[in-house]
Parts: sequence; C-alpha cells; structure tokens
Amino acid sequence: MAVRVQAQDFDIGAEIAALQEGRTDIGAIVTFTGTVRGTTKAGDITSMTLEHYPGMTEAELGRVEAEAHGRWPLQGSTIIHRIGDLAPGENVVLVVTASRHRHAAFESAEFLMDYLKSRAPFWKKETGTDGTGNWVDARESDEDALERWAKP
Amino acid sequence: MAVRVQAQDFDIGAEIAALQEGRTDIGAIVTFTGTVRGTTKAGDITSMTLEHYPGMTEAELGRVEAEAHGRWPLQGSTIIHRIGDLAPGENVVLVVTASRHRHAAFESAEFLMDYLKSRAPFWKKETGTDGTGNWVDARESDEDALERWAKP
Amino acid sequence: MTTNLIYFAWVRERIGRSHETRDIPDDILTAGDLITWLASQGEEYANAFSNPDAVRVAVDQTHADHGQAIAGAKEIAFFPPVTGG
Amino acid sequence: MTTNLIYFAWVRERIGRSHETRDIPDDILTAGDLITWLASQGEEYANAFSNPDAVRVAVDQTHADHGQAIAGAKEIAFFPPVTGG
Repeated sequence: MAVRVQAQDFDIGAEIAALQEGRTDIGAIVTFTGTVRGTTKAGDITSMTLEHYPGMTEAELGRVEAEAHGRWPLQGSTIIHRIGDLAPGENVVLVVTASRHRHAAFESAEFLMDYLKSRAPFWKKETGTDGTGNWVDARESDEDALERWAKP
Repeated sequence: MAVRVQAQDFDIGAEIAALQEGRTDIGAIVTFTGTVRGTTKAGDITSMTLEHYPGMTEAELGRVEAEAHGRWPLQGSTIIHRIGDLAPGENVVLVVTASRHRHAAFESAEFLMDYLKSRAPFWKKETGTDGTGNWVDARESDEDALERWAKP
Repeated sequence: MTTNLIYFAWVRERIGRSHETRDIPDDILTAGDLITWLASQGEEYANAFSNPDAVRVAVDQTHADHGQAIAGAKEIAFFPPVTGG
Repeated sequence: MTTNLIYFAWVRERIGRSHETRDIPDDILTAGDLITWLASQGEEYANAFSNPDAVRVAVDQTHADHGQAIAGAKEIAFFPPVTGG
C-alpha cells in the first residue's frame, strides 16, 4: 500500500514493476490514469491547477486504500495524485491494484477512483484560453458512483 | 484500435503513450495486465506455455475490440497477447482502453478481458515442478462473466 | 475556544486568506453554527458563506456534517465539494 | 468434400498431429456429425473425441455450434474451451 501526493509526473510502468518485484503470486494488475483534457464543459483550457489539503489528503487516501484492502484480496496498491499546474494531456492521478484474479483488481481500482473523486480533498481550477480562472464544479454523477459500493 | 499476438514482452508505459500521442481529448486510461502466477490449482509451476490459433486469434480479438468501440465512446484501445513459453511473474496479456471519462474506460477494459477469456483461441499448458505438463481447464466463472454484458 | 481555521479553493479566494486563528464564542456548538457565525464577520466572509450548503467542512482533517459538534477541535477546514481525480 | 482439419491443445496431442486434409463423406452435414465420424477414424481420434461436449469447433476461423452446417467449409478446427488471458 502506498499513497503519494506530488508535483512531478509518475511512471506507470515503474509503479507496476514496484508492485510485482520479487513475487509470482500476482495474476492481475489494473491501472487507472486520469489525464487533463484540453476541452472541458467550460471550453478550451490552457492549464489545470490542483490544490489540496496537505495532511488530510494523505490521511483520506490512506483510509480509502485500507478500505479497499478490507473488501478485496489485494496483493498491492498504489495511489498517486499530482498537484500544482498541469497542461492538457498531462497525467493527474494514478491508481494501481494487484490481485490474484482480475475481478478483484478491476473492482478495487474502480472503488478507489470513485472514493477518491468524492472524498479526497483536491480542487481543480481551470484556466481558459482567455486567461480566466474557473473552479471546476463537483459532478453529481461522482457522488452517485459511490452508491454501488454501499454495503447492504 | 490495435491487436497484436507476439512472443516478446510488452511495455505498458509505451503502449499508453502511443494512445495518448498528439491528443488532449483523453481523460481516462485503464490498463489490465495478466501475469503468470507461480502457484496454480495444480500446484507450483515452472512455466506456462501459450498456444493459439493463428489467424482466428487476430480476427476474434478484432471483432471483440470493434464490439467494445460500438458500446462505449472510446478514443483508443490496444490488445496484446503473448504466446510461447512464459515464466512465473511474466506478462501474458495487456488491454488498454482510453476514453473521456473513467466509467467507459473501466467497463470496456473489463468487457474486453471477459470476452478475450471466453472467445479468443488461446490455450494454456502449465509445466509443474516435476516436469509434467497440464492443460489448464476453462473456468466456468469466465463464461458466467459474459452474462452481464448480454444486451437486454 | 481558540481554533485554527483553514480555507480552500473558492472559499479561500473569497475570504482572501488561506488560514487564520480565531477565538470562537462558546455558544457556537456545531460546524453549521460556525459557518453562520463566520458569515457575520465581514463582507468577504458573507460572500464565502452565502450558500452554506455549498460549503463542506472537515474537523481535524476528517469530513464532518454541518451538525457535527466542534468542541475541542484544533483545526477546522472549509471548502467546496472536492473535484480531484 | 475435401477440408482442412486443424487441432489444438490436448485435441492435437491426443490425435498426434496439428492438421490434416480429409475427404469428408457427403452424409456428414454438421460439425457434430464430423466429430462423430472422426471418432471412428482410429484409436487416437476415439480418444480425442471421447467426450464430444468437451470439444469446441471453429468453421473457417469462426466459433460454431456442433449443430452448424459445414457445407463449403475450407477449414474446420477442433479444440478445448479456450483458456487465454
């Protein structure tokens, strides 16, 4: 289990290799990479700025990751979220999950992303081509996405 | 869209970069990597041999990929499956999907893997630590996994 | 009660500062009470908290409802719904 | 009808060859008929096709049911359920 909040980019291949190193009990690895789109609801943007709540971010991501390990038999997981100014096309977030079988790896990666989107204290501000800044609104669909993970 | 059947390993980071190159309209990239486990139902193994049906394999993977593009708004996808002798820990299969939003990327990657597992003509033979070869049995759960993709 | 208050995103921009230490009156019991009280502390606060439902709260770095008691809190943060990922 | 037959995995191992060209009698209409007929072509074929339900068929590189007609097929393949991925 690992959680990192950083300005610099990440290397997806290296993160997968780190989870696999020295072990042969993993059968399935899923990665999710979120990237900055150049065109959003607000129009074309020149950059995306990620603000976060130092301390709480790491704590919240750690809680979400521990919850995933309680729900699925995972052999490893990594969550990396970038902060600062990012250009269109750049990576924003990486989630990696490793398990014996594919369904656990897929489901836990989706779970981590759904929770991260609604719980981790990050805020995105877009800068439009005219230079104006615009805080991105939370999407109701992200809150809805959590419902399927509610325990019966 | 790309389908490759090859003996050599693949580079996940390079495959992602190839899908992203020169575009800023992608927001979500999911990868699934299947790897050889050193211990299976049959016990410890020293290698896994992948046999396939040349021609039909590529055709079947191409059909499955086209079906995924018909169901989800994908901006790119890649399917790579290795053949030949593989050691525990080595990569077997890679699926990459790219879309604007995460649910399409996750769902299409799962769909591709579920269909690949039940439709693509590959067969695995394990070699045990005692040297005996053993063809891997198909899992009923793989056939079951297709049911959720049945159109109403 | 002396408490550190922290603001993020447009809450921070509207108030014009990222954090401050405040002496909070004893009759402010919940996070919601604190929002109402802060809204009375000047034009920039009134602006930031004009729609209390749009503001999320974390008490000591844990998500909290507006009804949550704040007694003993060392750090209370106010921010819009999160939009990372 | 002269048709190329292809075998994979344990079907191939039991028969002892990966492919062959066969002249198939005219009264063999479906993939299932062909399996029954092949099972009569010697001990190795009887062994490979002892449980027809365990054998999958592809006609001209497309998955086929045992009931599918094989008239005009150029290439018919027999193999166990697939196990890739």
